[in-house]
Amino acid sequence: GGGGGAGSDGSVDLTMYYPVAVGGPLTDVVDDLIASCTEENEGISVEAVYSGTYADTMTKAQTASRSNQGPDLAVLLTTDLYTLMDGELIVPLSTLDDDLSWTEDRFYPAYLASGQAEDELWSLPFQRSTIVQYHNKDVFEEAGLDPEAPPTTWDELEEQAATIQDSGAAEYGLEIPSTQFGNWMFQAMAIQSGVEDTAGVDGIVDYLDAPGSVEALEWWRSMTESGIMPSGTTEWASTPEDFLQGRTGIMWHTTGNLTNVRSNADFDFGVSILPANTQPGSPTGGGNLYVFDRGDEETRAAAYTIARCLTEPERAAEWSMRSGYVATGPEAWETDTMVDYAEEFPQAAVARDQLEVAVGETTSHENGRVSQMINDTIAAVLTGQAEPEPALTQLQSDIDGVLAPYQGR
Amino acid sequence: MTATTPAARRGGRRLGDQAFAWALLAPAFVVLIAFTHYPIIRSAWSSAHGRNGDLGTAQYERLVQDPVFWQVLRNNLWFAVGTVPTSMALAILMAVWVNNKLVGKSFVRLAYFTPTILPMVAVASIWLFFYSPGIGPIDQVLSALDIPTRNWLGNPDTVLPALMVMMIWKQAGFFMIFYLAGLQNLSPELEEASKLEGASRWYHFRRVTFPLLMPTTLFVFVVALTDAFKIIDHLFIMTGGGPNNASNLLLFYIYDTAFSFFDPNYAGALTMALVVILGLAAILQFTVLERRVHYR
Amino acid sequence: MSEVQLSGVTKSFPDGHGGRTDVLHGVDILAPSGEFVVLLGPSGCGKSTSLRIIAGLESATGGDVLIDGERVNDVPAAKRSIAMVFQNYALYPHLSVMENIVFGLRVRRVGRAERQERGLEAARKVGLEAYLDRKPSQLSGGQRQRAALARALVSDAKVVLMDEPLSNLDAKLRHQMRIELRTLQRELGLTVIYVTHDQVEAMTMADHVVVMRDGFVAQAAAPVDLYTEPADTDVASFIGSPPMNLLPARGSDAGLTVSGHPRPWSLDAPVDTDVVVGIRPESLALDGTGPLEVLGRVRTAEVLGAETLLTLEGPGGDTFVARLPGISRIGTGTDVRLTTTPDDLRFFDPRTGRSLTTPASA
Amino acid sequence: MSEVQLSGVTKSFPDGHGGRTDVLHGVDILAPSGEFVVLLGPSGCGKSTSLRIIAGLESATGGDVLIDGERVNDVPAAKRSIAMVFQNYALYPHLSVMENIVFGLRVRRVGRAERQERGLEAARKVGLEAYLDRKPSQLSGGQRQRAALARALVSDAKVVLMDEPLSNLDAKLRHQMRIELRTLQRELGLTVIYVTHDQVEAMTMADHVVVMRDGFVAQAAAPVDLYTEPADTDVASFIGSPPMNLLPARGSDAGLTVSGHPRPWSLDAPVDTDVVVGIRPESLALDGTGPLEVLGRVRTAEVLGAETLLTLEGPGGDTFVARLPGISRIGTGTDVRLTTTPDDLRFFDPRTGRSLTTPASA
Amino acid sequence: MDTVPGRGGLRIGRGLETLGAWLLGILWLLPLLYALWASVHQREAATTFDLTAPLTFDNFVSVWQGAPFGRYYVNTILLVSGILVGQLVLGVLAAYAFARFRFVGSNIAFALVLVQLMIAPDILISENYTTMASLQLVDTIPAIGLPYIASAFGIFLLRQTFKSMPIELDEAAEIEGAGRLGRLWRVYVPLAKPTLVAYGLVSVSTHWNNFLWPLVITNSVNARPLTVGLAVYNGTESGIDWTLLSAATILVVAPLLVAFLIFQRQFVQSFMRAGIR
Ligand SMILES: Nc1ncnc2c1ncn2[C@@H]1O[C@H](COP(=O)(O)OP(=O)(O)OP(=O)(O)O)[C@@H](O)[C@H]1O
Ligand SMILES: Nc1ncnc2c1ncn2[C@@H]1O[C@H](COP(=O)(O)OP(=O)(O)OP(=O)(O)O)[C@@H](O)[C@H]1O
Ligand SMILES: O=P(O)(O)OC[C@@H](O)CO
Ligand SMILES: [Mg+2]
Ligand SMILES: [Mg+2]
Repeated sequence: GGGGGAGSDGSVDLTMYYPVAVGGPLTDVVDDLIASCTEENEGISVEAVYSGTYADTMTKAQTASRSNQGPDLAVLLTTDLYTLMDGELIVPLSTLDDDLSWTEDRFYPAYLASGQAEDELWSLPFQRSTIVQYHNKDVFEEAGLDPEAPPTTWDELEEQAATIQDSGAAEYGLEIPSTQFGNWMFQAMAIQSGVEDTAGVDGIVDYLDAPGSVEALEWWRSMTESGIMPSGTTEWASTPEDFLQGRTGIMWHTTGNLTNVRSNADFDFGVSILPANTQPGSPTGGGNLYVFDRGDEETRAAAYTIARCLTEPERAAEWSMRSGYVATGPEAWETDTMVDYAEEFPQAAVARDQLEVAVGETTSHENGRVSQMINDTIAAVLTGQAEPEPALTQLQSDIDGVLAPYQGR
Repeated sequence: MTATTPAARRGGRRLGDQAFAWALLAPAFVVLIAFTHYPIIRSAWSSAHGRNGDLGTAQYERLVQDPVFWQVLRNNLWFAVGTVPTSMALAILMAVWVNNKLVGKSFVRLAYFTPTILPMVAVASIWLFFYSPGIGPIDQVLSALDIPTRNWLGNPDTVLPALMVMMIWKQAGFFMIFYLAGLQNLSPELEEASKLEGASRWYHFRRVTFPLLMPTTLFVFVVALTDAFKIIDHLFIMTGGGPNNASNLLLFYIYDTAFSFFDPNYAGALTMALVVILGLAAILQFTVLERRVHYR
Repeated sequence: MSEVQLSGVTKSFPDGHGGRTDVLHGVDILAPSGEFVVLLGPSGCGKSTSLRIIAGLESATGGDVLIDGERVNDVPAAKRSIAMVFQNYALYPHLSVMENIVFGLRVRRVGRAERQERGLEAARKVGLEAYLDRKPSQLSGGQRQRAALARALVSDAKVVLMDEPLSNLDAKLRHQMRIELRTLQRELGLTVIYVTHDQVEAMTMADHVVVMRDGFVAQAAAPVDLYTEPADTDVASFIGSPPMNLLPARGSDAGLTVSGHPRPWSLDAPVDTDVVVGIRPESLALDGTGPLEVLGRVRTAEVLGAETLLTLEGPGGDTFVARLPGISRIGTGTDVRLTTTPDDLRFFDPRTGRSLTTPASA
Repeated sequence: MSEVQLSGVTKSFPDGHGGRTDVLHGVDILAPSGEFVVLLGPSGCGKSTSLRIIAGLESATGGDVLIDGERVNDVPAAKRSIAMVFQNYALYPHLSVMENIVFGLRVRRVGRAERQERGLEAARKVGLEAYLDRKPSQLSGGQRQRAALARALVSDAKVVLMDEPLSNLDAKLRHQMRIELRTLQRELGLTVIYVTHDQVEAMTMADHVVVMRDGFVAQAAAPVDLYTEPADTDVASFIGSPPMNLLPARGSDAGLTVSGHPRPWSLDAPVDTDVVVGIRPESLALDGTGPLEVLGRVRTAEVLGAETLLTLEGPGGDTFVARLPGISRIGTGTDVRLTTTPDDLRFFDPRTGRSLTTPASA
Repeated sequence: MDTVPGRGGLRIGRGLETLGAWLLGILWLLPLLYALWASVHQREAATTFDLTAPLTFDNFVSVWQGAPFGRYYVNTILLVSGILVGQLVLGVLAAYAFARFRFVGSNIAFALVLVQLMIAPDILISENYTTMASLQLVDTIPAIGLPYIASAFGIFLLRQTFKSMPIELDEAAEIEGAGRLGRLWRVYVPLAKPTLVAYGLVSVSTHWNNFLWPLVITNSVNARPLTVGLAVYNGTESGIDWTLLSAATILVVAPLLVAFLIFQRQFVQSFMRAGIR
């Protein structure tokens, strides 16, 4: 295992780790994509290793790398960029390719941006998402709402959610998950409230105590208190099921869930961009392909080749359709199959359209700890243990403490 | 008390027994050292290093000031208090039940044991569903009975008890197996003698069965206590330690620190804290309990 | 009142191969209230099983168990208020001797002071007062047996079952215990059913002796009657130590010819009929005053102290035993002439083994 | 050759309170090769402990254990090649009777066929051939004991230790087993050390009897000598069933005045000296031909069949027992006159209890 | 079959107990029952408990096709049997030392064993990965099993069991000439059968279901166990499909359920003390 290295015959064996973040057997799809790439690139073979969730994959990659058995290539969260850099696990792509201009054509700038740091590009967008708003058209109809006019502002959202609930069409008007990726949801609300620089600057997060952030959290809490959302925290993993069961009329979730919802909803559903407070917006999300700092130059080159191959428009389109993730660039959307798909299933294009107003996902040093801290604060507020303003102020200062060693690096 | 070993019996004079005992232990110790002791020493070593690689007590100073550490410690103590006695009591009850003549004994035995068989990764998801507000069976039953439902795992007040229930479910049948095996060591004549004395089954249990099961109880107690600090698989799926650390446990925190926060030094310090806590508990258990255990 | 009765009790155990082994084939035992009944019989004949059925530890496969005339087959052991000394003691290994003894008193919530007192008294009766704090594993075999005995003595039960309670005690202690038990039984009016292999115990303690064999009752009688009038050759050869000699004989006009003896005994015997003659070893005397002559060659002479046992071979090749008082130093190979009297003879049917003199019993 | 010897062996057990209990206080036992030695003594006197020390299951606290003259204190039990019948059987509950019996043969890798054959033979000797497939839990008490016995018989060991191996067997079977064991022992030249409470066993089987008391050896002698010449009053009152009567007496010019008897015995007794007179119960005769007179009032009469035991109260208030042949129907309260002869009397020092006639032994 | 007296006499009490035992049993079985239910229903019916909902086996089909379960079964069986054999051998030997011999350092040695009871190997994956890497064992079945084959749990359990065994049986065997290992093999091990079976079932269940370490230390289908296949259906980031998860769970645990049913009778053996009084 752990391949990596040029064989005597000039062939290169690579190991690639990937998570499956959406339910079901996506491993086959990955295997197919890999197979077609190795076919195209003779002399390279790839062992594609399914490695659990994003978190499992990160653990595995770290652990294995420490023993020099790590992957040559891995799909990992974009938010782990600084963590991987700080651990000196990855290489900037400029060391492998003098001319990276092709990436600007192939990928949407919002996605590309989350691979960039310290004036370098470190990863290629692969399974990318934004948060979108799903709504149950049957429920809308039952509640006397226009199923084709989902909310576009916070006020509308609250109003419609309340209508849904009062009419009894669904138990809850809205669900926004607050565990696991609650920080991601929170970032969306902050963006919508006009907070700047939520993506973090040079791996430093400092937007949390901004007035817009406080407003966002207050708004979120008010919805759990008014009962249009479940009280307390809402589980990331069971939110889609609630939506599919018709328990909630609207949910915010990753577009990565689109295929799941599509194949399991027994009602008509719509997908729309997230509503605006002062402005619309969503963070991007999902994982990129990273080339690891191991093996010889040839190996890294081969890893880069495969990474590049996997992001080619045809494959990106294929992956998008099979998984529900957003195809990562305009070229992919222009492929025939994708065009057909978007026509037949227009919901798929929403996330892409939202990219216009999308911001990179918060990416910080010590990403694991920082996002955990944010999640804890959200949970504390939503469960009534703390007030938004002091909690966020405290949070920001705690995070400042954690990130102090990285300041001004 | 009466646990004189043959070696003790002969005054331990046989030098051969010493070497022999160590030879028996050797294979196990090779593995233990390689995969437990040595790694622990390594993590102790790394706990003695600060962020920048300096040797020192920085990590332990951090630990003392870390409110999350104290919270997970508190959680864990409550978790142990809430799960250990209950699952042990249930285990004995189950063992006594399925050891008796009981209609459908094998079926009931299987039922009690299923939690042990079911993989934690799957079972946690099923319990997640059981607890999920509204659609979960627990809430369905409660609302059918007009009892207010709640967001079991989303509420800091209920999340830990909810996980304790699941833990008890998971552990009781597991311990039952060992009690069942322990019951086989008891002579049925003792129960007969008690019957003739007119002792109720409860009395016999209290005065005879339970004291004679003490070796098993000591074992189960030690295991249950360490498990209360050790089993965290369900947290990954059910709560992630949330909301706001309300269900976070020490080992999960260690895991997070090591593998989500990639902070091995601090994880090492936390690990040492765990070793010390459980070590103290074990010493206490052995000094207090082992003396009272009647082995033969 | 506490009369115990087994009536037509049968018992079978699963034999482990799906079948069943019959162990009792219809056992009738009557232990009248306040009497001392001894169960006697070869190893494996069903004595312990019978006791266990009376105690309620084992269920009868068939038949009735009656206590004071009431059928108690379905009454649990705990409700029968019967005390028992188990053949293998069944002491609680984790309890001290004292705690073992007073276990039942604690069950019945007898106060601590009374418990101590009664426990101590019972321990004193069996000579264990110096061992009260010991655990069973720290006792000798006989001490364990005595602890088990004390546990039964201390109880209030009116029916006490004892399964070889003295088998591991020395003769002296056993003698004391016999007297102790008998006295206690009389004083308290206990009904005791007592299994023993010691015939001295059986003879000296019993009001009634029940002899079992292969899962049924061979004879039930008062001890002396049992000794003097065994119901059949099996009982005859089981009772007495050494037991009755059984010699083949044939009646003729001349009298009874016993085991190839040259001179027939002049007795009124039915002509041309085979008969088995029973002679107790102590009925054979070396001094020669009895009218009937028995000849033999000494095979072994065992000096027991108070008496000597001669094993002899008769003219017909049959072996028989004579029990002579005192220490007799007759050498092996010596031919001796013994005599006996007609009154000491018992006659049995050689086919059925049944006694020709006593009315069939049990 | 397989001589076993304990020499000055002491043993103490931890008493559970941090102290130690002394159980053996310097025991000397010699079992010459090929001889049958019986250990006799009251319950708890240290017989089993001595056996266990010989076997190597218990270590001697002090003293030497010698086998064929070699000190084996530090040789593990498994290497001593000794067979043992445990007082509590110690059968393997998970093995069948057959497997239990041949356990040692398997350990010593004896082939299957031979194992079967020898196992079967041993089982036959103890009458268990019908129970070979049973587990111990399915056996009666006596059957378990026989299984334990068979396990020892089947071994090749030249030294066999038996701890009350026949205590749970009926008289008849016990008699057979006695003969069987003795024959086997002679045939194979085994050294047997045998613990028993049955004096008949002791007297009939032993080449030597070792009487123990309270952790030391009180007397070691051939059986008859032990019976006729007990070394002290303790042994005298332990041997014999019932044991020797011990009556206080005082010499004067007129002779010996025994226990308040009006008429002193005309014996050559030292004047003004107290002495204890020992009279075996069977030395008292009711027919009145002996020269010395013993008077008593009957307290109890126990009819044993072959004999009757009278418990009497003498004029001085002392109780003594007379053993009369046959069934004697003397009523309680009757005054009787018994006689004995000077040869049957034994004399002991009232202070030390030592015999005044035999040289002090062991 | 005879009923032992008293079992009939206390009919009501017994009846209540039986009822209690069954109720508890059903309660305990609920998660499995739910998994059975969900595995044979469509996704909508899985959470509503409509008894008329149509049954389907599609879940099993799609699960089976979703991962190379055949290979995973083979791997898992190799893994758990290897671990079990290792644990039993090492555990029995070590427990014998602790239970029956007094030796210098026994208390310290025992404490060192107990340390493993406290520190889950999961916490040490990083270090253990390094060790496996240096042993060139990454991505092999032995690598999954090795850290577990010296089980403090097993050693402790067997120590307790051996310690409670009647010493007389050990002595009898010693007299018969059985050496120290001979006695272990012929007396202790057979008498510990109920415990060994119990331990076996627990060990097999545990390692059959272990997830994290196997996931980390293996990369290829050739070495991975069933739970890794199962985990694909547990993708918590997009919500759980309980029907597929349940079907996968049933596939994974079915052999364990069968094994339990086969072996559960072994807990009850003839009475340990029958041969002693
Ligand atoms: N483990 C022990 N701890 C303390 N005392 C013991 C222990 N084992 C035996 N003893 C004591 O040692 C004495 C001798 O015991 P032993 O078993 O040798 O007696 P014994 O002569 O065989 O008696 P019995 O005829 O009753 O079997 C007894 O008083 C007994 O209580
Ligand atoms: N559980 C059992 N299964 C099968 N047979 C049994 C069982 N218990 C006893 N037996 C058999 O029943 C018969 C009677 O046993 P029991 O214990 O009543 O004999 P006993 O008369 O007490 O003999 P002993 O004098 O040897 O103790 C024996 O042959 C025995 O083998
Ligand atoms: O579930 P995904 O793949 O859309 O990813 C979400 C993450 O980016 C949240 O941090
Ligand atoms: Mg019996
Ligand atoms: Mg003894």
